[in-house]
Amino acid sequence: MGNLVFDIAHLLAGLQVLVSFLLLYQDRLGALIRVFALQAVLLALSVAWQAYAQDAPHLYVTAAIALIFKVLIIPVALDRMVVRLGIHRQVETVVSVGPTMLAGIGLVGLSLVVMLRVTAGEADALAREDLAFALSVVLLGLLMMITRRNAVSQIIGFMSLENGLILAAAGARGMPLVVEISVAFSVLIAFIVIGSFVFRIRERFDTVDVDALERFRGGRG
Amino acid sequence: MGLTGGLLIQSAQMALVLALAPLLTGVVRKAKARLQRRQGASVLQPYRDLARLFRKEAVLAENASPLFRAAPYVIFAATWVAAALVPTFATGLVFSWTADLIVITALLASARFFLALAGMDVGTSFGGIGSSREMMISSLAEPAMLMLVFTLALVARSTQLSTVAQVMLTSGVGLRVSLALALVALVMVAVAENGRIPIDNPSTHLELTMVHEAMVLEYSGPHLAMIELAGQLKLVLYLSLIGCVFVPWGLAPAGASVLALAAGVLAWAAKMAVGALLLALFETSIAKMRVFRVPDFLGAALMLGLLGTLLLFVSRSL
Amino acid sequence: MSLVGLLLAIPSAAALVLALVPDWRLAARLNVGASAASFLMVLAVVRDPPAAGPLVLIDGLNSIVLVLNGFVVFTTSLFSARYVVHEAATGRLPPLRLRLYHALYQVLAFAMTLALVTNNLGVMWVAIEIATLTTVVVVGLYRTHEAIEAAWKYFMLGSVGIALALFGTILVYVAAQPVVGEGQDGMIWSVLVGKVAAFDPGLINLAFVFLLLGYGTKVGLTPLNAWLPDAHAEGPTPVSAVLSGLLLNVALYAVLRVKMLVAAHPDALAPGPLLMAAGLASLLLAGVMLYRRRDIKRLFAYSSIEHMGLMVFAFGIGGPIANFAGLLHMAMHALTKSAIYFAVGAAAQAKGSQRLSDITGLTQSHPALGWALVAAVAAIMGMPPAGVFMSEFLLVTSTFARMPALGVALAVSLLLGFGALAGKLAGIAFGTPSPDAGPVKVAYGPIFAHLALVFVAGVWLPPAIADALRQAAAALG
Amino acid sequence: MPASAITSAASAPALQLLVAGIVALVLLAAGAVPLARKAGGSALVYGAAAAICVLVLGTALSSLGGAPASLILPPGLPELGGRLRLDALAAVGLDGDGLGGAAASPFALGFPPGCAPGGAGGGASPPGAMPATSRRRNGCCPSIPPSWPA
Amino acid sequence: MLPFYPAFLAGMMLVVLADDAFTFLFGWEFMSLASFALVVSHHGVAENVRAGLVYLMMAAFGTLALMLAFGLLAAGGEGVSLQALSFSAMRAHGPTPLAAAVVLGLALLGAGSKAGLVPLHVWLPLAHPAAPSHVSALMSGVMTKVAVYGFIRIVFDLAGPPAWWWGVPVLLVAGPTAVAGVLYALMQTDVKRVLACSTIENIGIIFVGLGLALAFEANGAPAVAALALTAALFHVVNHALFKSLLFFGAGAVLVATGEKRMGMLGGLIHAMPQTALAMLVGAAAISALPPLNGFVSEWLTFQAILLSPDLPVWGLKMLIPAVGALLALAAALAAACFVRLYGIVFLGRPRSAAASQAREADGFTRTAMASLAVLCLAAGILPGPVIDALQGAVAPLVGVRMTGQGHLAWLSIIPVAEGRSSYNGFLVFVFIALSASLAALAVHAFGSRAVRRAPAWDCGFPGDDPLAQYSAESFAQPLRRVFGRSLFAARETVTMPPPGDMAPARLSVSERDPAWAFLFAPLGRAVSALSGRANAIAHLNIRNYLALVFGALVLLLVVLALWA
Repeated sequence: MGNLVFDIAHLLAGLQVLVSFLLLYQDRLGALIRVFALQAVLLALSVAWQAYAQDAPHLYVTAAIALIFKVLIIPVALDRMVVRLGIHRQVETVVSVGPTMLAGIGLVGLSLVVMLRVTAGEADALAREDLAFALSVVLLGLLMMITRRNAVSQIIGFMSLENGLILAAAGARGMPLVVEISVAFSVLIAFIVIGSFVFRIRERFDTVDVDALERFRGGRG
Repeated sequence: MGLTGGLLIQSAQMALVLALAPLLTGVVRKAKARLQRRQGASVLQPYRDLARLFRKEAVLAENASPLFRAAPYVIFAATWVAAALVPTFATGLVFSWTADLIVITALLASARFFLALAGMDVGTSFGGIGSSREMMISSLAEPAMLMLVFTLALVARSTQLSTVAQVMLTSGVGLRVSLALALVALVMVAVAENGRIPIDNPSTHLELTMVHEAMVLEYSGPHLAMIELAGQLKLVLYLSLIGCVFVPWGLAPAGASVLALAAGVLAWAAKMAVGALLLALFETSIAKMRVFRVPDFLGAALMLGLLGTLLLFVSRSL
Repeated sequence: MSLVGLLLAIPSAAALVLALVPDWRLAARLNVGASAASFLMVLAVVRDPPAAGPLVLIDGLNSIVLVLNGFVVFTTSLFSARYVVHEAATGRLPPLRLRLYHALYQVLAFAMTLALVTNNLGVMWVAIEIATLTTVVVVGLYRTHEAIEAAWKYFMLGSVGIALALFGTILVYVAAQPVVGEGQDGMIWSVLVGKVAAFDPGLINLAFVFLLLGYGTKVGLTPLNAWLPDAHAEGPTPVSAVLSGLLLNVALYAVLRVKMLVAAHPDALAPGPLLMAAGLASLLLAGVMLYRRRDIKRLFAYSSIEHMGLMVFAFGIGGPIANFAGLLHMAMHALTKSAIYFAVGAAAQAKGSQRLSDITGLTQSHPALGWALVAAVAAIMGMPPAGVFMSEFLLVTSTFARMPALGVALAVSLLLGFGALAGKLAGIAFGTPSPDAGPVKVAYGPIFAHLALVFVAGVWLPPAIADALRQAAAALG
Repeated sequence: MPASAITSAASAPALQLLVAGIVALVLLAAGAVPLARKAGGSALVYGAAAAICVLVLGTALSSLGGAPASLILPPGLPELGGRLRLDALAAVGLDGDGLGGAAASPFALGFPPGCAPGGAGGGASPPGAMPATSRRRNGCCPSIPPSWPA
Repeated sequence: MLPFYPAFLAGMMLVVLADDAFTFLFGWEFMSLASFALVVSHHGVAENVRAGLVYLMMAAFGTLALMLAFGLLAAGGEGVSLQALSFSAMRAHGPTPLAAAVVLGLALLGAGSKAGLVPLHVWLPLAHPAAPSHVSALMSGVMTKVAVYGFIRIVFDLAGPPAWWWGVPVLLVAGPTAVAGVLYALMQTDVKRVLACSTIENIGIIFVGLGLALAFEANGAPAVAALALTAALFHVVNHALFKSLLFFGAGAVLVATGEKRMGMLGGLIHAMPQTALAMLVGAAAISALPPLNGFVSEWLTFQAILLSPDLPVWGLKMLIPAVGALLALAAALAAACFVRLYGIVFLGRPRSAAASQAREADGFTRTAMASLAVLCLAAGILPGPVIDALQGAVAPLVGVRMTGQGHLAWLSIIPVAEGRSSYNGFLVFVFIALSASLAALAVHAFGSRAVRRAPAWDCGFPGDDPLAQYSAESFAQPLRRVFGRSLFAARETVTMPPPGDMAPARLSVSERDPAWAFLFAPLGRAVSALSGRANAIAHLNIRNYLALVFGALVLLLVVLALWA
């Protein structure tokens, strides 16, 4: 029975890393939002599975939050924002997709080397596996943020980074405050979306291109 | 002999130096005239000039300040004290330990300091020319002189002039390269300090070329006499300095008998005469240098002095 | 209800009340009252600290920062009361936003106090998270596009930093879990520091890297401090003072907690060199960047980066004297930098602009304000009567003795910073005065209170404070 | 380390006098701030400074030969305290200070305040033409009649 | 800027009395801060503010150098502890030879930047003239002495026994400082800048004395080291006296005429006789003329130089005579410099309206100047007691005292041995006075006493324009041609008006300070270039900053993966 638990958790975490790569691959905003929703579903499943494996009821709450918030509310809000603000659909990248994917692979390799060599000690295999994949998702999320020009794609990059964190938190057996942390992060993301919506980032600048934000630095120094 | 004897010899030296100074200048002028196939004024002419100047009234410029009137006396006093400290016919004078060779150089420097200031006091451009050039010449001549002092001090292991003369006289220093360099440097500095031909023409009236004369242009009457006498004293000082250091024979040792003193005076007089003739010969055989050639000339003197010192440092024998 | 509970209750209650009070004049006074009450409560807590519980830990280190925090929040609220009058008059802050401002001021105070007091790493993370959010909103309060752009940049960088810090916290828990068992204990700092020797060194190193980068972003270490100049310059000046003076210290306190944790582990990566590298890099970069600044508040923001770099460098070197110098510098910098911002706020309002070219000849146009600013900037530059001179003296002497190359690098960067500030100060204080934008009431009370403390500490450090600093320095290891 | 203990080999009265002198000067500096604006203020300050410097010069000269005395004062580094020591070298230094102050202070009395030095010095050579135009100078120096006799 | 004057004095006194590193540097930096405030007291003139800033930067550099030096001295024992910062602790465990050598270098930098040794002297000609005269006098006369005291305290007292080569760097810096200082003074046309640059020369002379003392003490000739150190300290006292006197004179001239530029002065001896007399004594003293004090300290330094053949080390054997030559050159040039200053300012005819309307200085100024002039003469005539007074300070530093001078006959001084050399200031003064009065008496008795005033002869030229007199630049022209061409790149440019234009031709002299041109200007350019490039970071966008964070994270992870 033990290794089944381990296998499923391992599978779900691996899938999440794969979806992160998918996120890097997308070049249209609509598809990007839907792939993110997919990653959120996988996150909810793995957290629920961890809850079942560690029979820690509070993790179910985290899974529920992830499911409702990140699969339904945020994607819909982003979709409407894209429509309302008339942001053009094309995802502008700084570096073309090929090199980004290679960089992604390098990052995953790095996190595996760092994590597995590090925890060669007595920590149990499950925690080690989860951490390695969580670190990969975090690094890939960060990579996405720095290689995309649209503010929306940056938000999604940040949210996938946050998914990695929740995966890691869930993986740590018996870690307190997981729920509070996921709630804090949800509030944070809500702030981002509402903020960019309310401040009408779109209205102040013709595109939501993060570089456009810079043009108004003007003479200040 | 005791203190009174010492005092007697010291005052005798001061009187002797003062008395013979105009005579020396007269001899030099006479020798130059004869070399230039001229009759030339008599040897005693400088005395008559001084007497004439003493009796004439002093004409002062309207702009002349009290410094202008006091300067001649200070210049004469400083030069006279310096000349009195250089052993002429006897070493080991009673006041010889009050000052050494560096102090004598500095006394001459203070004389020059006040002469330059007096030159600038009246506020004419010629006074400015004289002072400016005098200061340029002195800024090289004085270090050369001090280098000389270093060389002599290293040979005689003392800067006291009477001790240096004593060492030269007694310990048989013998011929040394550094001393030869020092002699040449001393001659060059003496020529520069006294304003003789290659550096400055004492008898010139061409304003643009003169240095010493430009500073004393405004002086007249007794003030001019004082300054002329100071110039002559300086010539005696340098010649007796060369004499007592490089040609020390005939110097009466401290506390010698009257006979030895007389011999000393004779030897000194002979040395002065020879020096005067050599100076006259040197002056007639060379033309005056352009003003901005003087730094190279004096630079050479400084290098010779420094070389002499360094050679001495290298080995005792050189 | 323990004292500490009360200490946390005051700001949170005040925040709620201030959110509801429509009249901003009353709100300003309430704000001052609440800050005064919390300061007195801090003094009470620090006098007889409660035992270290699962949630609360009061020891030598955080009592210093707590007292500093309480005092400067109180004096800043005094300055804010005076500052807000001008802002309301000129209409730059309409009443609604003033209400939000006062409420968020107290929330920020609450978050900082919570971060300092808590024993639980998770709670500390949450507290700093709340502080980040409130700062984002307050920085963007003026609604100018520079303010929004500064807020957005701060938000993005802050969030990434917080995320990294969270990952570090999780790693600490995972490392502690086999030794300490599941549940709450994995996050209690005092428990962890006792048992850290048994943890897996690799995990601890990784946790330290993430926590250093996470909280380092909040401390403003190079290459993570791009947000700091804009955030400090665009927000209202009282907030800039709190940010520069206190929030940076709180983040540094968190980094110190983590450093103590890692230093306790024998064969883990020594934290010293990492801190020294980051500190020196911040020192050098800020020292060089000061020369080209054209905005007065950005100038002093970069000066904050420089001084935070100096403190991190001091703690990186370790040893009783360097730690003592670091802690002393933390106190002196908080007091001096906030006094500078009080004076700069008034000067910017007097001249109607924050550009250095518009603020000249202050000692002639506003003598008292001008000379107060000169005294404050002289103090931050390390001039003798001020305490900063003592801490820099101790640091430079102890550094050069042990690591000559670093000592020289430290001296050169201090000289660079000194030169830049001297040049800019001469421009501000001397020369022909620039036209005034209108009368301004300057809050001299807080400025002179801070400067008096700094100048007294520079000459004679009271033994009680000196002993407290020495014990905390010893604890830092 | 007892902060205010005056422990020393022989804290001679001279050293204590000198410390009193320094403290007096610092208080004078603080007191001078309000005095600066009043008319007689600068004269008072310079006079007091001259008096203190003469006192310092006297004690320094007297302690040139004396045995070194040392003193530990509370202000200064926390553990170390401010240590002062008056040995012969310090006495020579203090002579310089005392003498300079004792000479400069009375001189400053004669020097009217606010006499800003003339235009920039440095390599500017005097103008070729005669400076016939009058140059208005600030308060302290005599104003020059417009047409100066050629 | 009244309150900063007593603070400045207090700071200087605190430095001299300090017995631990913190109090020393506290006083040192406090002294710099107070003098900076005094220098920018007339901050209306932009140039003063710039001078103040340059000064503050050099002061900060000096303080940091000294901080590093004290760090090394305190680290001698078991690592730095607060107790190790007291001087007594530093003396107890002397630093290792290498540390001591570094301490010497740092002390040279720290004290040199405050005293004005050559490469670090650039602030001195800017700051001193900018300050009011009484402050310039204090800065030149006293503050540089505090810097010399600091150097002596650190190198002689705290850094333990010197190595044989310690004298070399000090002499290598001091010799050129003396010559460069006086050459730079010769090219200035502002009275107070001339005095400030001559301070640099005198500091060079003092440090030559200190360098000799180090060389002799290290090579086993403590008696000569005592002589050299006494010469240096004697010159410290002398320079405090005559430099303050000269600055007071410059201040009196500034008050009387409102003019600092020598080209606008002249003929002040008629309007200000007492000031002129005091300045004459000051000028003579600083030019090292026999009866006055300047000559005595120079004479002692030369006596020390003459004893250098006893040194076993070849390098010093060659170096010391060369430094002696530089010292002699500096002394001669100093005489030229002060003849020029005194002649242009006080003698001749007034060159501007201001100079013609000058009035004598007030009572306080004259008493201050007269007292200093009398002290200069007294120190020159009675050097013996002064030397004995200094032995108290010299003995603990070099271990041995100079032979007592007090009991010698007729107040003469004998530095080393009876036969070697001796100097009697009193008798020289008496002789000069005696012979001068004798000559005056002779003239009055035998010569004519008649005196007639007439227009100046001037070879028959009519009364010409006061500006035709020698000016500051023209007086220094020969010396500039000889010495200033290469080092100071001194150039004279004549701008002739176009033909037919009645405008006057203009001669302008330009020179540059080599230290500024080759050391500080490039440094300034480098810093601004560096800040320009670094400034680019301020204008990046959010994505780049995130990339920086990401880069830092990846870098650390790689470090962990490879190495931890």
